[in-house]
Amino acid sequence: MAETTATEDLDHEGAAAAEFADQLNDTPSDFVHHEEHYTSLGLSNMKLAMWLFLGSEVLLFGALISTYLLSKTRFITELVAGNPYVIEGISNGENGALVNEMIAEASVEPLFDIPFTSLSSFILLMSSLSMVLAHKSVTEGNYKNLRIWLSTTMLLGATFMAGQVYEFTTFYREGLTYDGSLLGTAFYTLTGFHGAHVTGGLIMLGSLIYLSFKNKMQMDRAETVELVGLYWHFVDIVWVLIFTIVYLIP
Amino acid sequence: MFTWGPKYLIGFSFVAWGGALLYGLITGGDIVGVASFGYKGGVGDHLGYTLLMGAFLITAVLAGVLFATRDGEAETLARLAGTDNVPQVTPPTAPSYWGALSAFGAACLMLGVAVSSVFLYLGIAVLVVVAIEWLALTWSDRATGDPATNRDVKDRMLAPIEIPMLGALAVAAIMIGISRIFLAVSKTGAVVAGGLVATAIFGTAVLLTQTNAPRRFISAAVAGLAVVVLGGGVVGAIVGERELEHHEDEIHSEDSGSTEEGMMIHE
Amino acid sequence: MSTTTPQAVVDDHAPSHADDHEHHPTVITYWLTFVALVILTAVEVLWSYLPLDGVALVVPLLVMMVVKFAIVGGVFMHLQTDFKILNGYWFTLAFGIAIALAVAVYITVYATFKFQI
Amino acid sequence: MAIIEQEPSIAALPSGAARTAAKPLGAFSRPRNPVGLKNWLTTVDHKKIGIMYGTASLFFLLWGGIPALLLRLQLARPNQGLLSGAAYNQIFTMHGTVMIFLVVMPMGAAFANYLLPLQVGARDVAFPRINAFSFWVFLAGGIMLNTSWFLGGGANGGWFNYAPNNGITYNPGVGIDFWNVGLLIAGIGSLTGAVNLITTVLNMRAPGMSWMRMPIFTWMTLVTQFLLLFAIPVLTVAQLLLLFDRRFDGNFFNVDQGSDPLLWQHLFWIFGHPEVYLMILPAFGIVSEVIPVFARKPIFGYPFMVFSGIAIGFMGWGVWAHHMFVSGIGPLSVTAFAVATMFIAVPTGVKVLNWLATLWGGKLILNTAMLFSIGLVTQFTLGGLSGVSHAVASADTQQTDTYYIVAHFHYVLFGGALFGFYSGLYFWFPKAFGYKLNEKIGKWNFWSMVVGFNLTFGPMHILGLQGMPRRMQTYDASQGFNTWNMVATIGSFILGVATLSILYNALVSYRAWRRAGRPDVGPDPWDARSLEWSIQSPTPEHNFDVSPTVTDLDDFWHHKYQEDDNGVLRRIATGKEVAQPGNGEGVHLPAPSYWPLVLALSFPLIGYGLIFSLWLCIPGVVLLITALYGWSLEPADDLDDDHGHGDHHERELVGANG
Repeated sequence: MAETTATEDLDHEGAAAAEFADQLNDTPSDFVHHEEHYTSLGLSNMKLAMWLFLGSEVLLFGALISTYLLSKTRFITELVAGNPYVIEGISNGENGALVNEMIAEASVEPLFDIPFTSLSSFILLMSSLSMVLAHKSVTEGNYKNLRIWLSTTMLLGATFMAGQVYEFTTFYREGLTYDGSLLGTAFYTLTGFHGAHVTGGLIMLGSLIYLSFKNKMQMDRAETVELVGLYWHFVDIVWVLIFTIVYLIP
Repeated sequence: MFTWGPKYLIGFSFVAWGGALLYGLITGGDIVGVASFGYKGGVGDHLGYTLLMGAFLITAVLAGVLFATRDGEAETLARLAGTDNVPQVTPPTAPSYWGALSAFGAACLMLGVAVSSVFLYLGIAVLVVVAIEWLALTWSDRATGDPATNRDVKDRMLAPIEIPMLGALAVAAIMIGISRIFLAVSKTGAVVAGGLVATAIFGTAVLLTQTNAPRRFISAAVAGLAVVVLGGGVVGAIVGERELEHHEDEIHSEDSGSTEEGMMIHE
Repeated sequence: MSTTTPQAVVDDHAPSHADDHEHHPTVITYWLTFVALVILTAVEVLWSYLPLDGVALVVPLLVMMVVKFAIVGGVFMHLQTDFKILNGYWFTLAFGIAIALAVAVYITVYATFKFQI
Repeated sequence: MAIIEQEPSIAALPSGAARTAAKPLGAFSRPRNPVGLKNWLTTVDHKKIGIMYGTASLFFLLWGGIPALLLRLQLARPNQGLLSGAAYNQIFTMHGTVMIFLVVMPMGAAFANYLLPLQVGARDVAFPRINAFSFWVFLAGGIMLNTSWFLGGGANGGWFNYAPNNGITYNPGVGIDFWNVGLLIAGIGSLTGAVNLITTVLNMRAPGMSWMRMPIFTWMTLVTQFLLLFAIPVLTVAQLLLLFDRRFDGNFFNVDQGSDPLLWQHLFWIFGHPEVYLMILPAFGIVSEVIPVFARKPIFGYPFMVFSGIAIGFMGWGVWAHHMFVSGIGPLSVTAFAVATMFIAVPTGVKVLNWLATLWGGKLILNTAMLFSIGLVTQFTLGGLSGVSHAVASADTQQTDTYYIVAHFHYVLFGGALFGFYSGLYFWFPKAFGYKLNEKIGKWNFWSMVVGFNLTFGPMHILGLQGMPRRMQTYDASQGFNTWNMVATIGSFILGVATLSILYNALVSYRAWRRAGRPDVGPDPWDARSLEWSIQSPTPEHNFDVSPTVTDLDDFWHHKYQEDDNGVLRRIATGKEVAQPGNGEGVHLPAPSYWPLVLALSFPLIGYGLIFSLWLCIPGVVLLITALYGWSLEPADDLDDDHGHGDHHERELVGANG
């Protein structure tokens, strides 16, 4: 580990060389803002910016979720309205049950595997817990635990994504294609967007793990961990919404 | 006499030459043809033969050039410079896996040409990675006289590419591995498997943070998890997906469109 | 790297704002929060299996969803504790405005589609 | 931590190769060019970025103005065949798109970038590299959007490209894709810019600069950036849905699959209406800075100005459906949105009244900047009035898709936003470049613009009420549109020449200044009020020698004027006397960087990939990821730079325990 050499050798002859090496190694930037600057609000610029970014993400996911809901409604309305079978049923006066059955069959709900998706939700919640514990560890200077919890978060996140891959595969095999119906398009776009965000978070986590193994993610950079954590919890929050709105509410 | 550059290249050229001969023979060439570069007789599959023979020629020529110019020979350099002392040769500063990996890549490439294109692409990818990494390593080894600095120089250049690629590879491996397991087992089995995986990950983490486990133990735990996930994935992929379409067809025939899963939810 | 104002140089070793990490919840709080979230999710799932329809089904689910949302935001994302530090309410404000806007705007869109005729 | 000052000693390196170690990294060190092209490409200085935004925006003004003149030529006389219908559609679409996204928005960003840090007393924006990235990605998106002219034709569905007309069925060409992807990319720039500027205003204010001491321009820009922050994602979603529809066979706007294309209109206008305000609010801010200076009075009703701006920001989110009154959204929705739209006229009216009250009884100095500001107040009010007439849904039903609408939005966007920006250009030009623009040409510029503008767009009110539809390639002589169309065309050419004359003015003024031996215009040429005038012109690279401590609204002005014992306001100092000398030493400025440019370049690559071949996306994504990581792992400074203070070396102490 280059960094350990650099810091331990300070009293040896190679002090200046180590210092130089360390300078090369040094990676402060806006990405890892660890200076305590004077700011008007007394808050860190990075954290404020992260919250603003998350605010804008709220509007993004809001639009996607409402698009999904609208598409679902439209899909069912269209399906019922354009179906001679249903119209016949209505004219025969036995519409209620039949129409409901039609909707239930054509909708996306029959595909849902609620036990499995619940498990996915638990996994994502677990990863949120380990993320927050990682942040706790780094503020306490416990770098061993930091690595463990970061890795755990990443592994759990990847497991969640594996669940997503599994779910998409089964849905696709069972006939819900992306281009086949409005519902398919809306469903895959919404969950796919969430998945893309999780993947982005995973790569950030991977970088944190790498940096922490290089001893570059330390107490003074706790905020970087916190920022990635904020993003990660936000992705979790979005899943909380999607899970209830898309999966549980018919 | 032989420094390690020509040594490697000569070895490579022999393997490539042998591979080309073998490949040409397997794919239907005759002995005279493959030995005479197709001067007389067939060489089998042209593309693969040309690739391998090209690799042989290039590496052979390079080896020749390096040997002729006595590249990297300290004594020769000293003689040329007219000094009495042989300058100190910097030994490699860290173990390098790139040689082994490049051999692996070359093997994959040959296997790929002969057997399946998956291996071909894998081989190309490995060789590209090796080429970049090895080049950077060799370059950085000469950047300054200080090994630690050199390592940092290399890290700084390659870390922007290495970190995301490694991360993406790790995530992809886990994602593909675990999802293969899910797809291979039954519907309930997927829930159980997922629960087990998550519990294993989280439980291991809790245990590791609670006990003062030595580093070796942690490494072993992580390696164990990795083996389980990847091994499970490979097994899952071999077993194949459980039959998903089957249910649908079955239901379709008896009841207009409702799936078994739908019924399961309502039960 | 942002700019260093002269004040900042002076204050470099005496940060001008409270060290917000000190106020963050304890590990036990995090675990309890997690347990609460798990229980809520479990109740949600069970509720969705109950033979209910309409408001009785949807409203409790939505309420639980909002509660989960608030818990994750408040505890895991430190909004609850950050709110108390100097000007920390800005985080909540930035996020809150966004949520309010999103909810208002998209519900209006939905309503516009509903009352089309 | 002083160890940083130690030179790496030669003995320290085992090989004794200390000198070769000094710059071993080639492209991976941070660039250090004080002047020249490379400096402009790698700069992170908010002032340079602001100037580049302005230049790009003026270029696009030219670029978007040519189509406008072509349109007017085509419509000058009935039954002309100058442009085919297909070309006409592309030209008006691209005119609108370029003017809105690549002229007015970046012009606002130009002023915001240049002025915000100066007005709040900061050294730079909160994230200088992100700032540079915002500009480059905007430019990349803008250029990519316009390459559609050479790669298969521009978009042709109007600047809003309604569904399902924008779908692959009705629009199989690549024009819409370019529009879509180009704006998605430019949107990334707007979003990052918004995060950056909001953080700057919230967090980087000089000591004492409390909320109610911030200049109005800062306030308006803050509101604008919040609008951007929340509106851009909505457009992003709409465009992504369209992208998925067009490129990956999605069904979001596919009527065959039961979807409702009205969704596009909703999403587009949820973005589009805040967009309207985020185009005009920076101009409002500029005018609110210019008028007090040249009326020699403080702004009337400062808090009302601030709160009406905030009110506009919020209410702008509740009126989007007034763009959709005839789309069949139903009477209830129409009523609700009509009422909301009438209400939003109130805060705007408050602003107009405040400007008038500021002018009232002032010792007016009618120079070019002031004239343009007064121009905004009058022209925008006219546009606002026609806007109120749209709020009346029944009237709007008649006006929709006629030239009346065209007249309205040109009055608010050209007569409003662009007049405001011109005012700002004349006003802040000496601050940025160290010399004033020629007043005489300036006045010509103004009056010819007013005449040309009203000749062009005034008649459109009449044409619209006569029933001439928008977006029609031509009309028949018997329809009675002949006279006013000819007038409008003549006006448009006057307007075109007038608009460009600012460039001529800059050239003439620069030559005169150079010939006179580059005289110093002084820090405060207008006897102005806000902080940016308390530093030398042109602005020194480090902005402020020391961060100013602010005690008042218009703090700088209060250093120049104070009440004497009798309560009479007297000048106690000139601007030059109280201004900072501009000799800041040991100021640590952020080093330039290659990565913003590299990162920005990866986006068009991905964009072209999405349009033509997904294979192109692979190098694009690789470049993107490399740039992102190169960015975050980049050292804070160049190694040879004078660090001044060991501001990032506390880490070593901590690192030793880890």
